Order: sequence, then C-alpha cells, then structure tokens
Amino acid sequence: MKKTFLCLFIFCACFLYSQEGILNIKDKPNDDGSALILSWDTTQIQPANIIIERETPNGEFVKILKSEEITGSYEDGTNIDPKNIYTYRITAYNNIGEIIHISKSKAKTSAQWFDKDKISLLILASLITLAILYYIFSAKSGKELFIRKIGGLESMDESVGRATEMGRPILFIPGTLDLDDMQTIAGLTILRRLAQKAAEYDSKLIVPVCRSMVLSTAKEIVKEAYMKAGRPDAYDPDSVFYLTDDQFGYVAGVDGIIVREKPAANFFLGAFYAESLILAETGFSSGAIQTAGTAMPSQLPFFVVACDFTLIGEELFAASAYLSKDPHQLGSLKGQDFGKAIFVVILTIGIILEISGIHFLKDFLTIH
Amino acid sequence: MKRKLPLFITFTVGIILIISEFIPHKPFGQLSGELEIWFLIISGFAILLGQLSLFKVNILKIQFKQRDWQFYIITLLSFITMVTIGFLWGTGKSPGILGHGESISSVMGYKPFDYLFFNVYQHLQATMFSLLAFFIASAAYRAFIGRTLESNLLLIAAVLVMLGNTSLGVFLTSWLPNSLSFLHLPNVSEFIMTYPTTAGQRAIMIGAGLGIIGSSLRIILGIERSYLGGE
Amino acid sequence: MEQFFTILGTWLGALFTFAIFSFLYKDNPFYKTAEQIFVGLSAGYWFVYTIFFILIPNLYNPITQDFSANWIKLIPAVLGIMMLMRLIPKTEWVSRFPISIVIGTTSGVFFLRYLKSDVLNQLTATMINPFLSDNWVIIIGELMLIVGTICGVIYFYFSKKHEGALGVSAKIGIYFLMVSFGAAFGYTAMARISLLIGRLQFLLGDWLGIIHP
Amino acid sequence: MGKSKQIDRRWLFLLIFVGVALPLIFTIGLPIETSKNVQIVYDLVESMPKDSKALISFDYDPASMPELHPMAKALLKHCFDKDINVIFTALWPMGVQMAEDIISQLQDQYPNLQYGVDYVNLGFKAGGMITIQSMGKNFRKVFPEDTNGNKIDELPIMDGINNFNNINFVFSLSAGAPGIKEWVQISHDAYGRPTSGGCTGVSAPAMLPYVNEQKQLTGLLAGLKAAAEYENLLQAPGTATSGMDAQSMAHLIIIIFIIIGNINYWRNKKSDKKGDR
Repeated sequence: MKKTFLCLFIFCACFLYSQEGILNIKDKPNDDGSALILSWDTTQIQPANIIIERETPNGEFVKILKSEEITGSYEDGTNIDPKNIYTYRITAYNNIGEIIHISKSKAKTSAQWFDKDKISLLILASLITLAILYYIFSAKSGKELFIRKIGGLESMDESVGRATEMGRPILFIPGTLDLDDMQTIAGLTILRRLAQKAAEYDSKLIVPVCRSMVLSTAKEIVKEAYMKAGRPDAYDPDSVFYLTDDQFGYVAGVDGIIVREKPAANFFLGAFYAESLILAETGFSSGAIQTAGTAMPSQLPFFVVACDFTLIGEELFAASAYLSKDPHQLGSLKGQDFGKAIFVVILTIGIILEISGIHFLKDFLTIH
Repeated sequence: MKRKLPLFITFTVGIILIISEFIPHKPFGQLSGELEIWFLIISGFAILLGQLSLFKVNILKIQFKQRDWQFYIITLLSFITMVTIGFLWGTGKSPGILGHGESISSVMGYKPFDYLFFNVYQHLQATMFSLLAFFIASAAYRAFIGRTLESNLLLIAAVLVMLGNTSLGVFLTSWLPNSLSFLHLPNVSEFIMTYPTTAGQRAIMIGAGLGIIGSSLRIILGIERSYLGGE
Repeated sequence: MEQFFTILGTWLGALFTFAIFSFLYKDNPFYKTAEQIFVGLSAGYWFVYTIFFILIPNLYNPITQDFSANWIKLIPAVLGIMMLMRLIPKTEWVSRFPISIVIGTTSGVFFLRYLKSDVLNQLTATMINPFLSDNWVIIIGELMLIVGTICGVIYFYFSKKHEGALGVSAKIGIYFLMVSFGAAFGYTAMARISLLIGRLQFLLGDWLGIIHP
Repeated sequence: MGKSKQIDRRWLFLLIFVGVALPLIFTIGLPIETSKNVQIVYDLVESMPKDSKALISFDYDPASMPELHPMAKALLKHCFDKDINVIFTALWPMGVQMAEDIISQLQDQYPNLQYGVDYVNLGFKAGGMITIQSMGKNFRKVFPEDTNGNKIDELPIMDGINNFNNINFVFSLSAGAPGIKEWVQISHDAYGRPTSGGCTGVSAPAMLPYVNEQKQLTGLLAGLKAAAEYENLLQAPGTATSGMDAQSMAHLIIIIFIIIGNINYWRNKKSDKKGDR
C-alpha cells in the first residue's frame, strides 16, 4: 500500500513537473533587462503546433510566435522593460486544430550591472592598459627605451630634400577615412613632422583631403608646424584643401594633381581602400619617391609592390613614437609590445592545452 | 579652457564608453549606439565645411586664372547642378522642395538627380575603379622580379594564386593523378590562401589592433593630441 | 521621349568611360573634363546624400515627429553647428569640442572593439590542435598557420633589436608576410579584372549590342 | 642604365584591354572546378528545408556590381529553387536598387514569385553595426515597413519574425564596411545564427580568417570565380561563367609579362656583370 502510494506520488510529481516544464521563461542574462528567453519542450504531448502569447497590461493575450517544432527557444525582446513581471501562455494544438494543452508561465526581468561573458575581455583590457601605463610612467621617469629601426621612415628627410632640390612639391594623403579612424590620426601625426620639415626646407606641400573634419584638423596641424619651424609667412592656407567625399571622385582628382603638379615625393599614410594602387601606380609613373603606410590588410600588398617604402600595419602607429622619440609614445609602444608578448605566451599555452585535449582556456577566452 | 576642456571631454567620453561595454544596465548599454548616431549628425554638419572649401579653392583658381582655370568652372557647374536638382526633386523615394517632380521623371525615366547618378556618376565611378585592372598588371610586371628571397616569395605566391584562381590552372594540372591532387593548382592556391596567407593577415591584424588600442588609450589619456591640431 | 533619354544615358556612359580610359594613354583635355565633372558631381552627390540620408532621418524626422523622446538629438545638432564655427577665425577653437567628443567616442569604442575582434578572436582562432586531421597536407598547413602567426606578431615587436632567436623569428615572420602579400595580390588580380569585364560588358552589350548577357 | 629596360606599360594596357574583350565576344568555355568555401555555402543553402527564412543583405553599390551581382543572382536562384523565403535588407543605400535589379532579372524565370510571400525588400537602414544590433533585439522596430511602405505586420513572409532567432541563415553580399564583418560580429558572434557571405576578391583575404573552426562564417563566396563556381553547381551558366574565360586570358597575359620582366632582369644583370669585368 505504501509502495503504491509512493508510486502515485512520484507519478503526480512527474506529471506536474512536466506540465510546469512545457513553457519555461527566464530572464536573459547579461543584458539591460529588455529581453526574456522562452523555451518550450512538448515531447510529452506531441502537438502539431504551438502558439505562445504574452499577456498585455489590460489582460489580453497577444501572439508572440507560432511553431511546429517540438522543442525550441526564443528570445522575446519586444517592448519589455526591466523589473517587470511578464506572463506568457502556451497553447498546443493537434493536427485537426484542437487544443490539447494550455498553460501559463511567468518571469521577472532584471538588468545586470556586469556582463559576465566579457570577463576575459576585461582581464585582457586591464592587463594591456596597466602595461601601457606602467611603461609610460617608467619612460617619463627617465628610463631609456629602445625602438628598432623602421625602414619606411628613414627616407622621409631624404624625400623632402629631393623635393627641394628638384623644386617640386610634396604630396601628402591622410587616407580616405574620416577623423574617427585611428589610422587617419596616425597619418596626421606624421604630417606634423613632415610639414615642419617642408617648412624648414622651404618645399611646397599639397594635402588634398576627402573628409571635412580631416580638412579642418589637417589645416591646423600644418599651420602650427609652419609656426613651429619659424616660417609662418611660408604657410599657404590653400595647400590643404577638400576635393570630394567620394572615393573614386577623390582619386580622379588626386591623379590629376599627380600628373600635373608632378610631386617629387608622395606620402600615402592613413586608411586606404581600393584607391591605393591607382594612387601608387600614377605616382610611380610621375617619377615620385613614394612612402605609404596603412593598417588595412587588404591594401598593404599594393603599397608593398608599388611604393618605395611601406609602413606595414602597426608600423604606421609606431611611426610617431619613432619620429618624436617622445617618452610617452615610446612607453605606450613598449606597452603594446607587452601585449604581443602576452599574446604569444597565451597562444602557446592554449595550443599545448588544445593538443592535450584541454579546452578550458579557449572556452574561457571565447566571447559569445 | 580652449585646450584643457576638450582633452577632459575626450577622457570622460572615452572612459564612459569603455566601462559601458561591461555594463548592460541602462543607460550604459545603449550609449555607444547613441553616440555613433551623434557622430553621424556632427559629420553631417561638417560636410558643409568641405563644400565651402571646394568652392573657395575653385573660385580662387578661376579668379587668378591659374593654369587650366577653365576646367574648374566645370567642377563648380557640375557641383551646383547636382545639388540644385537634388534639392528641387529629391532622390529615389525622398521628395525634394518641389516634391517628386513626376512630370520630369516620366520624361527622363528617372528623377534628374538619379538620371545623372546612373548615367554619369556611376559610369565614372566604375571606370575609375576598373583602371585597377590595368594598374595591377603594370605593377606586377614592374615589381614581381626575383631579386631577393623575400621578393621571390612574393612573386611565387602571386603567380601560383593567379594560376589557381582561373580555369587556366584547372586546365594545366588536371592530368595529375589522384595521389598528387594536392599539387593541383586550384588546391595549391587554396592552401596558400588558407594557411600562410591567413597567418600573415592575422599577424597584421593583431599588430594593427594593438596599435589602434595603444593609440586609443593615448588619446583618452590626453597624450596624443594631434587631432586638436597642436602638440 | 523616355527612350531618347535612355539612349542618351547609354551614350553618356560610354563617352565618360572612354574619357577616363584615355588617362591610361596620357593626361588630356577629355580626362581633365571628366575628372572635374566627377569631382564636382560626386561632391554634390554626397552633399545631397548627407542631407537626405543622414540629417533628415537621424535628426530632422525624430525631432519633428516626437520631440519629447528625441530632444537629446539637439545636442549633436548644436555640436554640429559648433563645428561650423571654424569658418570664422576668431571662434575656430569652438570646433574642438565636437571633435573631442567624436574622438573620445571612437577611442572608447575602438579600444574594446579591436581588442575583441582583432586580438582576442584571432587568439582563440589560432588556438587549434594541428594534429587532429589525418590529412598530412592539413597538418602541415595548420602548423604553418601557427608558426606564421606567432612569427608575424614577433616581427612587429619594436622595443628590442631583432637579433638572435628574435631576429630569426622576425625574419620568418617577414617571409610569411611576403607570401601573404603575394597571394593577396594574385587573388585580387581576379577581382580587378572583373571590374574591367564589367565595363566591357557595358560597352559591348548595352552600348554596342555585340554581346547579350 | 641608359636605355629603357622595360617595355612601355601602355602596350601592356592595350593587350589587357583586347585580351579581356575578345573572350567576351568569342566564348572559349574553359573548365570550372568548385572550391571548398563555395561548396560549404552551397551545402548550407541546400540543407535548408522548404519555407526557411533567409536574410540577404545587399551591402554594395554599383561599383562592385561586376563581381557581386552574378553572385547575388546565383544565390537567389538557389534560394528560390529550394522554396526558401528571402528577406532583403541593405546597409548601403544603393543596395536597395541592387536587390530590385536582381529580382527584375529573375522575374522571367520565376513567374510565380510573390512579393510579400516569397520575398520582401525591407530597404536600407543607415548605421551599420548598430542597426544590426537593434535588429537582433527587435526586427520590427528597425523595419516597421518595407520599401513600398507596406506595414511588415501585414506581410505573410514576416509572420513570426521578430529577431535573428527566427532567421535560418544570414547572407551578406558585401563590398566593404559595413558588411560581412559587422554581420559576423552580431548575427553569428552574438546570436549564433549561421552567417555566410559573398565579397569582392580584394576583401577575401581579410574575410577568410572568419571561415574558421567556430564557423564565424559558413563558407565564403569570393569574387567572380566563386560566382562562376556557384553557377556551375546550379548548372545555370551566366555572366560569371563567360567572364571566367576573359579572366584566364588576362591572368595569362600578366603572367607572361612577369616572365618577360624576370628574363629582362636576369639578362641585364648578366650583361652588367660582363660590363664590370
């Protein structure tokens, strides 16, 4: 008797549990509380299809989804606010359209203050930030930092000198993206050195740009460089000018400038797309010494092939540190190198672990 | 204030955005999206600066009768035409000041702005782009010369991939037996692209990525200030 | 009449195509004309584009349709106007505020975005067990991938002289970069010739009617 | 040095021009072989059950038409053959016209296609990554209506589609940014949807790292060659197939010139050495 009772109890419990388990609502983790995750499992009742509805504040139910799948899940992110309770109803139909099951389920949304999925990102970000800060401070306190030779930059003075000798201008292109790209900013930093050199040697500088914000910044940079070189009189405000925002319209214009002004030295430093090779080949045919630099992996091959000197990827960013030898910049570069060292070490450990069949590190680092 | 305040703003905005990446809670989660729309709006206004510079530079060239000054009249005329018809009748489904200009579009087949876009602008753009077919040939001819080990690697990889990428490569090595199929040119090209090329690209991405991270940090901390014009 | 404009359109297209191609021979008045039309037309195009597709949908529409929910968009509008203060030399410095917001935003976003997609994701993508496959070609390939990535990263190491083991690794890194550049160049050749094919399909098909796509 | 050691590059330009034009007029019909990444894309589409939903984003403009248009056409043919419902979006403003152009080309072959049932064009939305992100949250907020001004609640194809969870796969035809990279980062990395793409040949090397073990990208169609291979898999030769002959010819010319360049270099080097002696 006791046994039968127990069996009955277990049966009931299972039944109840399974009824409960047909529709499960959970708050979506690591979000701002604007989504719920609905999952359903109708293996027990095998319906032809199900409909899930959500209760509105005035008690009506509106359809959220219809599915023919036995189990599934769905993220509901429509008009959901944090810290609210939402009620859902699942209705299951058989293949002649009769209702075979109906039940409700509810859950409360909550917003999180920390995204746990991104913990590996946070650790890596902190490590690199701390390293960069540490090396900046140690450089400032007088520790000397070494920087290896960057081939593309040795030629800068020579190019400017050649332009002066030949009495031809220098062309500088800060890429074709706007000021919100770090490559443009890196290019403009080099422009400052170049403009100063050009002012000292009294060479004409031409800077056509294709973004308005770059225009105003480049103008100011060139002006200050001339002032710093003690030649404010030599500064021509129209040496920095805007052509057009259009990629190929800009290239058509710059090509025209190259064949007509015949600059002795071309500098292409910044972010480039397909225009890279058109500029570099036209520049070559006009006989200029060409220095290019970009972090766009897809355009580097063309610069490497068609230009005399190329700053590859990070070299573009290292250039300003190299040219200025400023302790801040050198320190930051050293910090980046630390980042590379961590990268190589973690990668090696990761590969060894993967080979030994331990996937912990890779899983930890993967951001979903 | 003219210098310090902008640096302070950059610092604050940058830090808030970094922190907000880790905080899904409102209002942090939506911040970067909203600020990127701000950027679009600001740059929308900034485009006027460019247009005015274009005007000024060209008018000066015409005024002082610089070499080829006649051509700069064409620049100004085409600019003014495009802007005028754009504002008058709009483009695509957006109406202009005078509405959609149905009578004109029924004659021309398009709105005037779109007509110029499709029949002039688009062809200019596509042709300028296609010049690359010629330049890639001339650059290859000039530069792919096996002087050193590095240039040999460059040359060999390029030629193998070029061959493997066309029907020519299939044709040349289709006689190879199955056991040597890895030497079949399309397979060789795919191998080079999948492994060594990916390795090279990855190295560049990682280096450049760290470069960008370093620059961003320097900007946030106010060490890198060239964007404000001065040192 | 519509047919006339269609034919005129095709002829205009062909004319400008040849004007740009003529640059390959040498600089000439046809190219100069096409170039200046291109610069002017495209500047005009982007100006109109900015108004219709950026300022109207992102600023004008939200503010006029639902001011109370979108009043915050007035801030970037004011910043945009501050940007224009640059036109007057005396108020030039005002434009530094919008620029500093833009740059601050980008630096913050880029800092993490690049850390995630270009560093962390590439790190996990390279964390592979190269010996999983039973195909020796794949094993060699994956070993190359690992060695190439590590040595390539070492090439970008700036704060030490490239000597000894570091020097050898950096040298191997350069070799991988060169193979990668050569391959990317060869791969792109196809893409670039496709563009010429596109142009010739227009000239031979739409314009001359010799080929029928 | 004195005399010019290189052939005037304008001869090369002329040869390339003629070498591309002739095969377009007189087709040769060289063989086409399927590469792995194309096969993966084909298999992905092939594995989709009837009435699956595909989101195809047209993220290119006329400048990249020669490469991406044939690809888009082949992919759509495959989708329509498999009765997959297609939702068009565009992250580039001109993408809307690109999608419309393809549909008008396919109308003759698929006369039974019904707008709003088999396909829908939701149009262009600016904002790139942010737009995709909000689509992941709520489709209807980003696209309350389609390009023709129909409410998407009234379109049968959009029934039950609220976010990426209801999409079977995402495909971006991309000529740059915003494009495949942004889709991968959101629709795959954040929402785990199978994401694939077609790109121009030049961006392929930068995209290939995403075709990895985690399947950030499920295969990749890169350039005209991939389009020709796809046409070949569908057994429906089109513009890409005829273009491949022209490709082979142009590549052959370039390779011959590289060989000439190297022979010249070695000859000159030899004669320079002799001169030194």
